[in-house]
Amino acid sequence: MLDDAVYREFEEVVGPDNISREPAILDGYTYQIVFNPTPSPWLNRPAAVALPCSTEEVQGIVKVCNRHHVRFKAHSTGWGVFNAPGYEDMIILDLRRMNRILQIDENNMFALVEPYITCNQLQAEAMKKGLNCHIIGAGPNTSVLASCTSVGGVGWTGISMGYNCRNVLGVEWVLPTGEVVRLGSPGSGDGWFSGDGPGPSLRGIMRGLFGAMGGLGVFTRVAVKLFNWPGPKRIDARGLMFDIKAEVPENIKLYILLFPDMQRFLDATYDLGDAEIGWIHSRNPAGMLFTFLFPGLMRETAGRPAMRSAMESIKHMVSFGIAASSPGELAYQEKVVREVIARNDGVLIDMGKLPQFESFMLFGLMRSTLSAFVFRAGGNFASSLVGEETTDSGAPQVDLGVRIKQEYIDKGALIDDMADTVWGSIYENNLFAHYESLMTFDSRDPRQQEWIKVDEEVVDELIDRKWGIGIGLSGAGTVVHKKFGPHMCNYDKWQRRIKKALDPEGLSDPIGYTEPGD
Amino acid sequence: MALREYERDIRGCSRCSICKWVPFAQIKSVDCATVCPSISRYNFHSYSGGGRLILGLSLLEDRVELTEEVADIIYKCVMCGACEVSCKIYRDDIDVLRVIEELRFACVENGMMLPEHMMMVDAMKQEDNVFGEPKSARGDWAKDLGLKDINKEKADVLFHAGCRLSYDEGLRGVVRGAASILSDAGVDLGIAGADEACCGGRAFEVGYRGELEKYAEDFASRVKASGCSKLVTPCSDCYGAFKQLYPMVGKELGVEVLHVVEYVEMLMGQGRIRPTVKVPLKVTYHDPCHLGRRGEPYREWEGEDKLKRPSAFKMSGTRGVYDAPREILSRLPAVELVEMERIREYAWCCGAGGGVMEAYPEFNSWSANERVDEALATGAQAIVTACPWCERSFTDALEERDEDLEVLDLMELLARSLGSEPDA
Amino acid sequence: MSQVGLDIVVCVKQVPDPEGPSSSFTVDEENVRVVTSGIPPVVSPFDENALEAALRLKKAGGGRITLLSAGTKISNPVMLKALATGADNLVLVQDGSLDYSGTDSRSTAALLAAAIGRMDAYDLVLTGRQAADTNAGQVGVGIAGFLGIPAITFAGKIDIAGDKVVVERVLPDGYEVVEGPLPLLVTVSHEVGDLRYPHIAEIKRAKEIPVARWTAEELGVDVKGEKVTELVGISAPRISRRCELVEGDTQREAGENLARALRRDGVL
Amino acid sequence: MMIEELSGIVGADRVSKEKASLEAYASDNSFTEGCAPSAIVSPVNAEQVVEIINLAAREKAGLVPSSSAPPRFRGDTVPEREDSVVVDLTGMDRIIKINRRNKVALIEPGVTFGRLAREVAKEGLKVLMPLLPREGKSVVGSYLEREPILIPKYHWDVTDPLLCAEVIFGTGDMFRTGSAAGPGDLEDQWASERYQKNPMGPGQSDLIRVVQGARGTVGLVTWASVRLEPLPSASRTFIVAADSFGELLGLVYSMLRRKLGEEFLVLNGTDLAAIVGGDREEIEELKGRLPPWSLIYRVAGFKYFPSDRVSYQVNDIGDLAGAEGLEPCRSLAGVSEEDIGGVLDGTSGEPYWKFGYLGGFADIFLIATLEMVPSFLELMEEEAKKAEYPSGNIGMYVQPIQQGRSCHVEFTLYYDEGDEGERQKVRGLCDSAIRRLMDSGGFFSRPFGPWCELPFDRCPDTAMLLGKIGKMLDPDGILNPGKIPYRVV
Repeated sequence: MLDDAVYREFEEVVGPDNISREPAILDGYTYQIVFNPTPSPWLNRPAAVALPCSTEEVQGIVKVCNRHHVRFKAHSTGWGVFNAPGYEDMIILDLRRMNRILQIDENNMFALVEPYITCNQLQAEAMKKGLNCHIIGAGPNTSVLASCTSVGGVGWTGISMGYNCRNVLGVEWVLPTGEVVRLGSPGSGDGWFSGDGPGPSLRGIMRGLFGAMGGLGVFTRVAVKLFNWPGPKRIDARGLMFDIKAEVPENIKLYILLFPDMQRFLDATYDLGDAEIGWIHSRNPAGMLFTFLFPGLMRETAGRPAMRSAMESIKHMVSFGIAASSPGELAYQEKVVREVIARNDGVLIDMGKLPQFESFMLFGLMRSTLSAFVFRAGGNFASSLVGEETTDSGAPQVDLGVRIKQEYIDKGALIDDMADTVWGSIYENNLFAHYESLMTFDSRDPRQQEWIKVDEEVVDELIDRKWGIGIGLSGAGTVVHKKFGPHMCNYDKWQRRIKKALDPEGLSDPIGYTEPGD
Repeated sequence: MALREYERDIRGCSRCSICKWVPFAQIKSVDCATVCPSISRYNFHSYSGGGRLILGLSLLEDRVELTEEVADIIYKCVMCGACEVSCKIYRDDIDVLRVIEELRFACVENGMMLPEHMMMVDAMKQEDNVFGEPKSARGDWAKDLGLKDINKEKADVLFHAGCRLSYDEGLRGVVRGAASILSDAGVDLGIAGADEACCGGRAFEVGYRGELEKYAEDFASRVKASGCSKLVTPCSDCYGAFKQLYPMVGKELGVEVLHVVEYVEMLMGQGRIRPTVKVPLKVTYHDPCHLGRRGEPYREWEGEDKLKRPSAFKMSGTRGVYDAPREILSRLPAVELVEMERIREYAWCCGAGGGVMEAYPEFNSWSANERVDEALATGAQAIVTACPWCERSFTDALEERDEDLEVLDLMELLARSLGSEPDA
Repeated sequence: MSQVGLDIVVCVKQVPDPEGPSSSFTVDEENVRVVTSGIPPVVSPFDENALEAALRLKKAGGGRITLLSAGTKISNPVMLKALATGADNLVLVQDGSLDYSGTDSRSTAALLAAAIGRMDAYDLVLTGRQAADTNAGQVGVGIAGFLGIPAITFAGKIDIAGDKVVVERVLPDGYEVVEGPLPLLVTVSHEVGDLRYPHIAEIKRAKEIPVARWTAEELGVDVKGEKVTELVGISAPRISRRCELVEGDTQREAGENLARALRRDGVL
Repeated sequence: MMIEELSGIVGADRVSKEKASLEAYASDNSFTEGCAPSAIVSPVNAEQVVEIINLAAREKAGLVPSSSAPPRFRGDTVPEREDSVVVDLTGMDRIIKINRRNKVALIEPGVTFGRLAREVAKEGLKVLMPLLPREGKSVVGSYLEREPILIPKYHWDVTDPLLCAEVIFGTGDMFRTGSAAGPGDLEDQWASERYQKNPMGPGQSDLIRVVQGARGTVGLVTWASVRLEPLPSASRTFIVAADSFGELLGLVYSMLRRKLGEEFLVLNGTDLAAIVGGDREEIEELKGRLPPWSLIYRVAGFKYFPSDRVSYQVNDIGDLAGAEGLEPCRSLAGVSEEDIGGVLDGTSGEPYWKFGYLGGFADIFLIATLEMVPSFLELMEEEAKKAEYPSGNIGMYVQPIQQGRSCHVEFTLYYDEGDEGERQKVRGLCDSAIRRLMDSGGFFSRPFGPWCELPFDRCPDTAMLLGKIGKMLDPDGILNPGKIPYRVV
């Protein structure tokens, strides 16, 4: 419970309508099942929730927190366990009232957004100006800002639009102690085109491979790179999902690529990367697609040998897309992809020949509307990330993840999805690759509450074999760091020091980051 | 609490908040991306579809008590069903709207009703309408139209005006127009006049399930007694009650139920209604919730595990009435339809539903104004709808602003195009 | 007294809406209780009549009306609506022990009597003739007994004449006029008239009316100890339908067979 | 005083106290004022670097890292404290790994552009070059300085082409950034096909971003992995001439948006002449002949259908240029395609191309959005006029970075080497121009020379936060003191 006087101070910052300590309201911020390793959906119930609408209000709240030693954490769209309070007695800042696109700079290809602008909204507006944004795999309903500043996340257009952590330009940041810092050019009042300097780039303190998950203050604005969108200002569609009917623009092509084995998938991926073509690239094994899109069918047939062998044979399946700015570019890219497939013994399915499915796939990939299908089979999912290095390095990790996962499928702890549900994308024309092994389960079923063990086993074995670092176990927080740190140059020590330098009192909820220390 | 029966649904919520948004493929701008008036207006997560599921779990687990404050959250929802549409795109195993209804039943059963709703239900008990207007005046709207009295003579089609159109004098033109269009087309039409009663739908939505059951039972016996083959209503609210709520409480009317737009479209197809007068008007069409997603016929599924529920039994909103009104509009000479961004299954609600019009007029008005803004952005000269509750909301909202936007029921527009605009 | 107005206590019981459809009520034989669903709590209709009688007395001669209700969980909106009709005070005796199985007519009467006894003043105590859920009709006279004041039952009309209360008492075939002295308890029948409907503004204003909240313990009543009856069982009447086609070669024979069948089943 | 200890670490022959060598560091080709170091130490491995840092921490002595051969610029290697020791990393010059499939090289700081380019070319790869670096310029050093590379489409993030690095912080801790952090050492990582390619992390911070741009003030890099790209199998180079930068803007934006072209830069006539010309006279002559502005770009094809790629890009660019009323040419005013190829591919002639014109030069560089550039040019000319400096002598170079989100703008003020008055005039012009450019929205993301404190005055909150981080990584303030004003909080 918060002291009444302290509560009133918060109230003065945001106004009485924008703060609550009603238990029923607070429970809305206490419940999380995604990536929650415990059987209970409830985490700590915060003492209050505030809805600031400006940087000044965020700063005001943080200052009250500092005066009275109250912990705080902000979230944007609030999906996943890392948004839950690490403690009771703390205040949650729900940033949903900070929901403006402040600027889309058409020429210089970036957008300046507040925390509660979702990828979907930004994409819709960017397209009107011939631009597009990278949407992370978590889906179009996630915050653009959060993917840039606070969490991790990768998506299907990474081949052409990069990784959002690397797409960050200027950032506005309310430090745990209440000062407002604008990283890069906006810090000197020079516009939002750069997030680095003068001198060392504090973007490296702001976040790493993962964001600080609410543990380093509150990010209130971010400028993020946009990319060329050669399509129309708006693609009008009828329908909601499977029934979507849209006219796929002529300069956009979608393919499904099939490879006979892992090696040829890898070789082709390197070829596509070197050729610098492609707009969308994503490995989507057949078992995964079937489980997500047709869970009923999968339930009925997964046990049948015929079904299994049919799906095994198309498990090295890649969704590939081209968005070209000119007929010449389109012709060139098409020619290359066909050649790459031919040289690597692959099969190319031109989705343009299957127009109904093409519409569905267009939105599915361009806008990541497929993401939430991960919930369809059992209502919940988790992932053990098995790689974030070269494309080749993922292959043995995929096998490892699949093997461990299969044991749990066999004992009924996970839904049978053919085990290989390793989806992944390549970034920046194959600078590096992301592989992520998904597991689906029904967390309401007492037998299906063991996903965290799969994660742990994968991580342990990867470390033992010195194969790489799966970013499992929800990716962040002291427990993870204690496990990984000793194998990774004791990076955890630096994080504790950063935390100490920025937040000596540990008020910005350390649960998803780390405690201050030496 | 029957809320318990939905515990599995509730525990399936991933808090993804997809319920707050227009289905993704249909998001066309930053401003018209949200679909839920409640969360958009009140902001705390508990005001969203998913937040209401979580609230249900809090109640089930006795983490919170059902207090007046909690009831206030529960009732600040227009029950438009948009959250359900967005959620169901991905989920087979969560019936968001059913849980929202259960929360309201719980309020009523535990005496946590809102006074405004108690008054409405008292009015219904007394006068068989939601306004407490004299029962005897219910049929006054039909004066001089020469319609058959179903209590005295048989008719093929029973025309049910509904409370709003029976008593809202500002909407007289709508109901008279609708009835005239049908009878002019040669439909054998009868009305129940003063004996027409409320459908009970609005009582149900504010949590008085028992009231709906009473009305449904009564209504079923009247329909049966009338011997009609079709029940036609110009009120989407009533339509939704007949199509979705009555079957849900186990009451079937045993006749074909049609909204007047469905019937008119059919008659147009048969050439029995031929609009010929040019009405040069750029219009946008507002899908009433209870004609669209909440007018979807209910189908009971008896299975245990909703993950296995066949999609035919899934209330996804896609089987509502969306095409008929647009088809009619397309047949009106010189009328041009310009669509808003949020339409069909994902239309933004006018704000009148779920007892909000009665208890939270300011919220009703806010929601209506959002929609009016969206309509204005299309450049339309008129916003056309097919539900008197929507029409009332928009008309009231526009009263306070200086905008050039006409609010019309589709039947009013059709009447113009037939050259037979009746006096109100 | 009539010059300054009476202090009238109206006992109101919260019951599940008796006008709900039959499907709202299910009999739980195992737990010996009736379970309701889909319907709200309301003030028991006869108690509403009692309140209406009080309002009329107040209008005629001034005075103050105190509503008194006891139970485990009393709905605020239900009481607000009752208060909004023109009552002045609300006393709630709320206690976890006052549930369905923990009380009977006698213990309820003892509790309400204790509450009335604790009030500053009372001249006239009104209750409904019986509650809509149990229909026992015992609490009213029980209160009078515990308070040691006279009671008049089944009032169809109540008037004040000087320091006397004149009651038209409803009989099956008419009414009789009975007088009683103050303080007095009267149980009221529906002939008094339906309770008026408050306006929404009045309901909102009623939120300002003071509410006293007491518990059985505070009132010194051992509810369990006062309870003398026990509900042993409860069951819904079994309605079963059987269809038998009565046949006969001729119409006459069929008629005879029907008569025989009816006699066999005890109908004739 | 530390000589003995330093000798104990690296061996006596790798410590120099030779006066001339020390004096050589006391100044550079900038206006930076400093002093000679007390010694120069040349470690050969990371362990020695750790020991040197630990020693300096004990002695509270300054360490000035240096990884390129002279001449040096911008003041980074000019000690500000007399007790400073220069840590000369040129001896750490191993190319540890080149991997063709993953297009990456792992190199020590002493590896130069010239050498690396030659080595990776054998594998069909190319190094991402800044504009004509001097032959002895350290690749790692250049990337750590955030010098812009010529191919903006490969500049996805500001760290590019730098990927992972081994860093010794001022605390003496050795740290590896990005995926190089582990698990396992480099051998283990290569064994599992990991080639230090993911620049992010480890964990929830990216310390490489802090090391980059820090001018050696937070840590010394002992190796780094760098991003390479394929060598083209076919290419053509073009110039688009224009009378003003503004005329080029539309084409520049549209090409960048579509990632058309490889190398891609804009030069004014003075700079282009200084690059392709020989001696002073030739340059003067060329200056008169060349168009005021030139957009220079290369179109290339790689493994698959190289000529198809070249021709569609040539056509598309032709269309875009045509729409702007511009015409791409293969050669121009006597500047041949080969000349231009030399601009895009090679390293500078000795000692450095900017000396060729008048002997002396001073640079001003900042970043901005492309559309801001014309106003900066105007401003620069105004200031030149005020300072009575011939504006025709200003070299101007605009290099789009971060795939076109912003650009590096570089003014080179050429002046007569021997003329001290001229030198002082240029210094004054730099001073006034830098201040005005800052006030007009130019972002000096890479502080340099005597003006290195100015950018921080404009962002006190950033400076405050930097102070905390600087203190954390270099608690004793021993690394290149004074080059970044870490303001103690």
